[in-house]
Amino acid sequence: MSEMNEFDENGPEVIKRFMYVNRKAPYGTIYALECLEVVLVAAAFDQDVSVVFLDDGVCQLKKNQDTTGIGMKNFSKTYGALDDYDVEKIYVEKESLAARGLTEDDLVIPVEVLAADDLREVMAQQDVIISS
Amino acid sequence: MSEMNEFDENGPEVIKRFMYVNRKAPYGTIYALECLEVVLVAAAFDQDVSVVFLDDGVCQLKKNQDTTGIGMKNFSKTYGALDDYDVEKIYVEKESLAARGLTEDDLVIPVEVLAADDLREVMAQQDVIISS
Amino acid sequence: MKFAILINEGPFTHQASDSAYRFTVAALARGYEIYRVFFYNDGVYNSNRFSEPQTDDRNLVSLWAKLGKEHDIDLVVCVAAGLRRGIKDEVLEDGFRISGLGQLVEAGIQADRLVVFGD
Amino acid sequence: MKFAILINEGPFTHQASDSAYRFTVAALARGYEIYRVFFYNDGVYNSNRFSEPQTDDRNLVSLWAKLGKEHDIDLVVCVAAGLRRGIKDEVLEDGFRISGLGQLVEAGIQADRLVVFGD
Amino acid sequence: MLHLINKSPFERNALDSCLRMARPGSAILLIEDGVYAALAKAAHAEKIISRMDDFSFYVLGHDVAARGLNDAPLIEGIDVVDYEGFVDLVAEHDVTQSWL
Amino acid sequence: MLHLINKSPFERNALDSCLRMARPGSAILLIEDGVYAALAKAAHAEKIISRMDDFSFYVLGHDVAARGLNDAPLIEGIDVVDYEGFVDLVAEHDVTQSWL
Repeated sequence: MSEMNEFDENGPEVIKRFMYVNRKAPYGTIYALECLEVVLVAAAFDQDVSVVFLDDGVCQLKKNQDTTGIGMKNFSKTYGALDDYDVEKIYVEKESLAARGLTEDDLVIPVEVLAADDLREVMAQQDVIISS
Repeated sequence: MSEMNEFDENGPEVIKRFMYVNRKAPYGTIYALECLEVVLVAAAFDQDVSVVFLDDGVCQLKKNQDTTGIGMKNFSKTYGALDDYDVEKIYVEKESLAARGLTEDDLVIPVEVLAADDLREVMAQQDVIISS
Repeated sequence: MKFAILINEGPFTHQASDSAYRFTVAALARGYEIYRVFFYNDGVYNSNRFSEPQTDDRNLVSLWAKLGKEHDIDLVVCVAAGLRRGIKDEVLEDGFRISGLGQLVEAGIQADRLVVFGD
Repeated sequence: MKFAILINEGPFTHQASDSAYRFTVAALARGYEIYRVFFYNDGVYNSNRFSEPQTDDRNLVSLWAKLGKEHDIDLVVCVAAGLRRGIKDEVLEDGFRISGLGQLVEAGIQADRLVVFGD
Repeated sequence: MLHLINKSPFERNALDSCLRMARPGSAILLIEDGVYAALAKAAHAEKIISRMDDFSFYVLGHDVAARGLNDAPLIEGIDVVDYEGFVDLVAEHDVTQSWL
Repeated sequence: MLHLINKSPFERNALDSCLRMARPGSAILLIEDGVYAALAKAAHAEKIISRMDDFSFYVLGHDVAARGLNDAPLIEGIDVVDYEGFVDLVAEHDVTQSWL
């Protein structure tokens, strides 16, 4: 119960580190969109929010998405709102990008590209990890 | 439209070769169970039915399943009913079994174990392929 | 030539229903007949009349119902898959009907092509 | 210690809801508090009161409702995910409540552990 | 036979299994997240490039565009089709198998 | 950190990604279809065996039994737990990450 006491002592001022992990491609499944919807809500809470894209999740950020042909909403522009919501810790795994033949220039928003060895340390420092 | 005419000429006597393809493990998802439910219904139609297990689908036939701990229905015994329903063409890919460290002796029902090279030819002779 | 369509996933969560819808529209445009669309597994959720997506998003339940009405397409929801998932007459959108798995097998027999959309 | 549970998949189709249920029962047996169970993505389907599995199968909707009642667990269905999937008050099982995504974030803040079950 | 692949080759084994089990001479159409297999500069490109003689490969252009891949080079020799082209492929082949 | 793997290593890349991203010293619990990764005689066994020094591996026994694997040898050194053991693992580690 030590965590609980610690939490109670610090009261409402405690800030937790929340990380949202995206590993899935957009459009084939809804997880990318519904994770983004969580992050936008989470931004309103005074917590330390970071968003990670690895594996096929890096494809969510690809520029030039045009969904008119598949009849689905193009939500890639919404990632640009993360900055307005003060979500500034956005990490992309370098190896996942490279495996897909993509570079930082292919992405819709500025991100911090980290090698797996560095991203591992960032992930290990979180208090809550939400994946979808 | 040649197929339609051909079909109409032969009328209701036409027998099609239906193959049901299982590539997913049991319990983690419902596809194995709901595919089996289709096959049992399909057996009542006078068609040529075959069932294939490859990739993780071979795990559906593993002996000694005991689902009491996970609270789900053990449906592995139902595969034994396939024979009662005159579904006799049951194929298992040899390579998929081997990759999982399994052998024919591990399976709940007698099957025809085929190497990919032979199963490929069986699959290529079907009229309708239903996967889930 | 007659096509049958099998949809194994619900709306929104997987692209299966979207792909099947666009495929069906294109098949009709090419002059083919759609013998039946069969909704199985989570596909039964495509008939839930309470579905209410955001106003700028597509509504797959309405899209299927409308397409079915316009082209007289048989939209069949599996009774067994529907029961366990709570898709029954109480929630069924107009234009869909609930029936047994035999309707899928029969579609496979009657149609010249069966195309499966799933996860 | 307080646990929060996030369920991302519907009943039956994936094992997520079963695993989360057994985990929750075990956590209660260990004397932990369940701060909240949040149903997101297809997880919202776990609250569909029309779900009627075969009589020899488990009914996850009732199981959750019953567990919630017995242990006073807050069972929250996401309003946004529910709306697009047709999970609204009209189909909601007693014992669940519909609310916003903030309830998930708040659970992450208040609980000592958050465990995610999905596909 | 026409084979449909709707899964990313990075996430799932559907493409691998299809390439193992499909009879040479078959057509393979990449749709939905399956279109990532068509990326020429991706690590998995060799899987398809090495089988160009065995199969006719197609990719659904609408799914390519949706994912922002119109500016990314696709593997040479993969034909881009639209939904009507998808319908034509189904009509031209006796059987369609989906690798779900 | 506790990592949860609920996917078959034959079908998906979840285990690979977890093994790449998890910090040595972490615990990894295999549940649901993830338990196939524990099979000692399976082709993928080496993935885990080669990392036994880096991680503590656990497998949910109920999921093993459900899949009929009680008679199949599991990789030596993987601890079998029940649901209460699963709860204990979550309680013992500050954070749990699910590799969905």
